[in-house]
Amino acid sequence: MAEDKFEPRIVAFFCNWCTYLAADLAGVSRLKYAPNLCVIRVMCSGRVDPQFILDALAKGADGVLIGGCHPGDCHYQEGNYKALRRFRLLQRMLEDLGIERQRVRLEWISAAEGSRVRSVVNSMTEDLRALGPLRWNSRQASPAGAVEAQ
Amino acid sequence: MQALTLRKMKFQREALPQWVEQISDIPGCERVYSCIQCGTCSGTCPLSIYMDFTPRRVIALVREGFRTEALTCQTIWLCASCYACTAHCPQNVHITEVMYSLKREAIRHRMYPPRFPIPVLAQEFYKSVRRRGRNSEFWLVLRMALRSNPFLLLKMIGTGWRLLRTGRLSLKREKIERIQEIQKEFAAPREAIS
Amino acid sequence: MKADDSGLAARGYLYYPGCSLRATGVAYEESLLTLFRLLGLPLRELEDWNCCGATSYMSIDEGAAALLSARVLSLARQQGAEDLLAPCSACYLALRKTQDSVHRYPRVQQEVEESLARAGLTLLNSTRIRHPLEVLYTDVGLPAIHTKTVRRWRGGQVACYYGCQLVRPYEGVDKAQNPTRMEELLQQVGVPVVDYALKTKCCGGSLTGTLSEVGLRLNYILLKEAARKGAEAIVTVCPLCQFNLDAYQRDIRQQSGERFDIPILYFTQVLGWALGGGVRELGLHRAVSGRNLIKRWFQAHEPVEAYV
Amino acid sequence: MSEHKSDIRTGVYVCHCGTNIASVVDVREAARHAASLPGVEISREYKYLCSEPGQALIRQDILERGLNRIVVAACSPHLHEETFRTAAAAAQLNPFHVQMINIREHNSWVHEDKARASRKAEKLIRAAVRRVAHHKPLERVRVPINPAVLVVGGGIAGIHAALTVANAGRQVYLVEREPSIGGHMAMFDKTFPTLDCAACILTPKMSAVKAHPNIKLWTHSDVTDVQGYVGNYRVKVTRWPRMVREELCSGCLECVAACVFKEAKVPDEFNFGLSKRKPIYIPFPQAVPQVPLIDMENCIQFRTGKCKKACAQACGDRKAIDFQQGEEIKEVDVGTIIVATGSKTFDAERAAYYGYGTYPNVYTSLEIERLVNACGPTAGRVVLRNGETPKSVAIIHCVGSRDENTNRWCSRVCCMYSLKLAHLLKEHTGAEVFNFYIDMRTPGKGFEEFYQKLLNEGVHFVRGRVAEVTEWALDQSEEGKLVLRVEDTLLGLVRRIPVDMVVLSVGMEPHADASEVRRLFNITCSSEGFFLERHPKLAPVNTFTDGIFLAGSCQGPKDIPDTVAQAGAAAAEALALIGAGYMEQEPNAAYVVEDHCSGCGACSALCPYSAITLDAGARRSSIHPVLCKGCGTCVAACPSGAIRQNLFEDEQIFEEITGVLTHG
Repeated sequence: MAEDKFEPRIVAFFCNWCTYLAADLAGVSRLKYAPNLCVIRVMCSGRVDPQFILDALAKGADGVLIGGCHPGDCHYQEGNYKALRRFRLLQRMLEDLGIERQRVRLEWISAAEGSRVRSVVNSMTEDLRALGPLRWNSRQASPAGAVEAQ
Repeated sequence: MQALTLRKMKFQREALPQWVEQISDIPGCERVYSCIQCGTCSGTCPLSIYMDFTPRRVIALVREGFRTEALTCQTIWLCASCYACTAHCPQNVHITEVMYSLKREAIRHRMYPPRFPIPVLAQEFYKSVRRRGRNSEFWLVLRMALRSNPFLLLKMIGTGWRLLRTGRLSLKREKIERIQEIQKEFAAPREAIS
Repeated sequence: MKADDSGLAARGYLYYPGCSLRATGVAYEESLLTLFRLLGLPLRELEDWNCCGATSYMSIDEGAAALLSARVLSLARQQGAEDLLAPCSACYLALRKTQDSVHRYPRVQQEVEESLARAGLTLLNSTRIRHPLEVLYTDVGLPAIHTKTVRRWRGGQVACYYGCQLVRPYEGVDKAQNPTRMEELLQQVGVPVVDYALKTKCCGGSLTGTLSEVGLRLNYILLKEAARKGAEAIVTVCPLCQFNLDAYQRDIRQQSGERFDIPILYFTQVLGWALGGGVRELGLHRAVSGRNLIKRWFQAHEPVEAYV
Repeated sequence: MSEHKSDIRTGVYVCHCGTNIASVVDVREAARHAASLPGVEISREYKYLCSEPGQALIRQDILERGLNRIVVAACSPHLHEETFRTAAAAAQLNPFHVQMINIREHNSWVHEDKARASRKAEKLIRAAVRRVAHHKPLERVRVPINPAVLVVGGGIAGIHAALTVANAGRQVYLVEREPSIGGHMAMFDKTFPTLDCAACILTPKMSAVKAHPNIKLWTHSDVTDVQGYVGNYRVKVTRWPRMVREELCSGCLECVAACVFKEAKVPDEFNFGLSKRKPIYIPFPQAVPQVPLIDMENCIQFRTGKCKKACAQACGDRKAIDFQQGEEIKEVDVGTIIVATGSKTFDAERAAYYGYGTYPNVYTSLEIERLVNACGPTAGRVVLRNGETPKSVAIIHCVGSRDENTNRWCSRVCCMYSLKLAHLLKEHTGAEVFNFYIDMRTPGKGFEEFYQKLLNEGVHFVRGRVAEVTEWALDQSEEGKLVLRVEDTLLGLVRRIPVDMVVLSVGMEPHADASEVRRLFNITCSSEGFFLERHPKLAPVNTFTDGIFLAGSCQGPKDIPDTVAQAGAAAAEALALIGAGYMEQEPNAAYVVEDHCSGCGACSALCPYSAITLDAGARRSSIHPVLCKGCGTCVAACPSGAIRQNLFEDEQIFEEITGVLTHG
C-alpha cells in the first residue's frame, strides 16, 4: 500500500506484569495512540536479548521499545536492572553502528500508567517520524546477530 | 417584575455542541468538560453575589452549548480575574480563562449592553497600548468615561483632586521609544478586533 | 545572612516598573528603589519597556497580551538579566502567564515567535519573573533584614494584604492558600501583624472605576475586617490594591455610612522606613487616607541601638 | 523435536467481541488474510469466541480438521488465555499449542484509524501464526501448598479473614502493627445504616481471634521480610518490644494505675489527642490483647533511668514488666498471604481553606467518632473545645476526595458516615445540623432509606462544596462563629452560614508506607497508591503474585460490609489453594541444553530464586523447574545460548519479530 507520510514501524517488548498490563489499561481506558507499534509479550524485560533488538532493526523496524517495571518493582525482583545494564551496553554499540539514540528506548511503565503508554508511544512515533526510516537492512549487510534471512 | 407569561424552557435545538468544542480548544479552557458542578467557584468568588448567573452556572451553560446566555450574562463582566475559582477548583477547570474567552467572544460580536463601561475600558486600554506601548491611567479613565458614561467623571472629581494633590495623577502620555516593534508584532492579520 | 551582599549586587536585578508605578502607584516605585538602595542592591530599569498586556488585554485578545509580555521577556534577556523584578501583581501575572502558555502550547509559542520575528526580536523565555516580596524573603533573607534595621517601629498593628494575582494562579511568591511571607518580613523589623482572613480576597481591580457600587463594597469589607481585627493600617504588595483601598475611603464612607481613615501602605514603605529611609523618598507623603496616623508613625527619626 | 513444516495445521480465530473489535478492525479481512498464511488450515471470525458456542467451534475444528495449532485473536491473554487453553485441552490438544493475541486492548480500543488498525491486526496474526508453529507440548508443574496462612493487618478485614481461615481448621498467623487489633472500626461508635454499635459487633470477633487455637496473634509487630513463592513463603515478623511481657501479663492493669504519673499527660493516639494517657497504657479499654505497653519517649525510666518503677512493683511476682525487653524475630512458613493493611484518613490540614489546625472547633470525622462514643474521651458528650455544647454543626463532605489538588477518587464511605454523624450529633446535642455535599451517594443496601430518615429528621442538606471556613464576621450574627461560604447549587445562590462546630468528612487514602509494603509482598499499586487487584471483576481479591490476596481498604476505599465480604473472599481463595494441596505453574521455566553449557556460571548469579546450580566438577549448570519462576533473565544472558525458556523460546520470538515486520 502506498503511503504519503512515512509511518515508522516500532517493535515493542513489554514485560507481562507491568508494561503489558499498562497497555491493557490504556485499552480499557480507551486512550488513543498511534498504531505504529506491535507488542511482543515477554515475562520480564530481563528476557529481552540484545539479539531481538538487532534482529528487529535488521528486519525493517524503525525503532524498538522495551517496557519494564519501575526500578524496585520488578515482578522477578531485579530483572529490569539486568535489562537496564544490557540496554546501556547495547546503546553504546548502536552508537558505533550509527543508529540514532532515539530509535531504541527503554521505559519503565507500571501497570497503573496507562496514560504513559500513550505518551511514550506517541512521542516515540513523532521522534522516529522526524528521523525518517532506518532502512538498516538495505544500508548494510545484516549483522551477525540477525539470524533469519527474509 | 418579569411578565408572568415569560417562557423559560430551554430547547435542545438552541444548544451548540460545536461551540463547546471551540471553547474547550482555547488554551486554558480544556477542562471545561470536567466540571462536576460543585459550586466551589461561586462560593469562593467575591463577586458571585452580584452575578445573574453564578460562575458554576456559566460553566454549565458553556458545557451544554447555550451560547447566547453565556455571552450575554453579566457574570463575565463582573469577573475581576482574581483567580480564586481557578486556584480552588477541585477539577482544575480554569474558570478565569473560560470567563476571558467568553468576554473576548462577546466583545468580538458586540454582545454587551451599549456604553457598558467594563468592555469599553478594555477596548480603550487595548487601543492606547497599541498606539503608544504603554498605558496612561489618567487618559484611559477619561476616555472610558467619555465613551460610556460621562457622569462617571463627576463622581471621580474628588478622588482625582486628591490624587493630583499627592502627585499621583500624571497627565503625561507615556510612550515607548521603539513603538514600531510593537506595531510590527501586531502587523499580521489577527482574529481579534482592531 | 543568606547570600553575601557583593554577589547579589554584582548580579543585580533588572526592574520592570509597569504603567501603574509611573502614575497612581508612584509611591511604590519610590519606596522600592529606596529600600533596595538601602539594602545595597540598586535596581536597573528595563530599557524601553512596554505595557505587560494585563487583564484588559486578555479580555480582548489573549494573543496580543502574550505578544506584549513576550517583548518584555525578550528585552530582559537581551539586556542580560536572569531575573526580572515585577513589583505590580498584574504585570507579574501577565508575564508568568505568557511564559507558561508559550511553554505549554506549541501554537502559542509559534505565534509569539513569528510576531516577535517581524519586529526583529527573538523569543527568549528563560528569564525568571520575580516579585520584590519573594526576592526579599529568599535572596536577601530574614536575618539580613533584621540586621539592617535601624528604626524601632512606633506604629500600631497592621494587616498584611496580598490581594489576588500575586499568589494565584501561579505559586512562587508564596503559598496560594495562606501566604505568610509579608508577615514574616514585617515581624523582622518589629511590626505587629494581625491575623487577617481576607488577605487573599480580591479588591475588585478596576471595578471601582467601572462598577463603583460593587468595587467599593469589596473594599469596604476589606477595611472593615482589618479594623475588626484591630489593625490600624493595611500593608499591600500591589499598586492597584493600594490605590483602591487608599483612594476611595471617602466614597466608601458615603456608601456604607461608616467612616474609615486607615493608612494603606506598601510593604516596601514599612521596610524602607525601618531600614532608615526618609518619609519623602519612601513616598509616604503621597497617601490619601490616614495621613494623620502616617505622620504620627513615621515622622520622628529615632535611630535605635538597643534594637538589633 | 519440532514437527515437520507440512505437519502444522493451524486454526486462526478472529473475535468480533461484539462490536468492540469489529467496529474498528476489519475482522473479515483479517480472517481472509490469515487463511493465506502458510500452515493455516482454517480461519474464522466469530461474534464472541469466549462464549460456549465460540469455544465449541474451536473444539470441533480441532477434532474434525485435525488442527494442532490454535491462534486466537481477541482480547488480552490476561483475560482469556486460560479459557482457550482449556478449550483446546478438552479437544485433546496440548493447551500450550494455543497462542493468543490482543487485538482489543492493544488495538481496537486504542486506535481510531480503521485501515491502519486492521493492518496492525494482520501483522499480529502473522506473527502468531509463525510463532505457534514452534510451540511444543508442555506440562504444567505442580507446586505444593503449605496450609498455613499469614494475615497482615488486624482491622476488621484481617480479623474476619483470619477467623474464616482458622475456622476451616487451618493455622493462621495474624500480624498487626498497632498494639491492639481492631483498626478503624474500633474507633467508631455506631455503624451505618443500621446504627448498631460498632463495639458490640467487633469486640466479640476481637476476643475470638485471641482465643482461637488456630490463630497466632502478633500485635505491635511488622512483617519485615518475605521470601519464596506461592505455597512456600518464608516470612520474618519483627515483634517490637512492649516492655511488658505478653506471656506473663494477666491484663489486670495495676501497673497503669500505679504509674508515677498520677495524671495522664500524654496525648492519646487512639483519641487523636482529645484525651490524655500515661506512659504505660492500653490503647483503649477493649484492646486485644489486654496487655499494656510502655511508650519509651515519655516513660521516666527510659528518659532518666531514675524512676522508682512503681509499675514493676505493682506487677509484683508476675514480673511482666521488663525494661530490658528487646525486639524479637519470628520466622514462619506459610503457603498463602492475605494483605489487609487498610488505609488512612486524609490529612485535613492539606485543605487549608477549611481551617483545620487553625480554628479549634474544626474537627475531622474520626475525632467526632471518638466524641460521640460512650467510651470516648468525653464519655459520649459532644462538646466544643471550651466545654460548651454546639448549637449548630456543619458537616462538609468530600474533604480530600474528588479533588484534583488532593485525591481524585470518591472515598465511597463519607456520604454515609456523614449522614450517620449528622444523626448522632443531632441526637446528642439537639443542634441544627447542616450537610454540605457535592453529590449524595447512597448506593448500598438500606442506604437510601437512611438518607430519607435523615431528611425527615430535619437535617439541612445543602448541595454545594464549601469554599471556605473562616471566623471573618460580617455582622453580629456571625460574631464568634465559624462562617461557611458556599454556593447552594440548588438555589443558585451563595450563602453564608455561621456555625459553632465544623466536621470535615475526610476521605480514605493509602498508608504513607503503602509503597514499601507493596514491594515487600511483590504486589502492584494502582495510580492512586491502593494495591492493585489482578482483575477488577474476575479476580478482585487476587494480586499479580500467586498466593497473595487482598482484603479491605488497602485495595481501595470501602465500607465495613464490603470489607468483610472481601475478607471472606480472600480467605476462600486461600482455602481453595490449600484444599487443592497444590498449584499448577505456568510451564515457562528456563532449562539448560547441557551440551551447549560451558559451565561458566554467569547465570547462577542472576537468578533471584537460586534456582540455578552449577556442578563445578561436570562444568554444567542446571535449573530447578519448580524454583524457576520463568523471568528469562538467564536465558538472555547465557553467553553460549545454552539456556532456553519454555513458551518463550528464541525462535518463537524471532518468528514474532519477523511476523510483525513482514510487508503483506
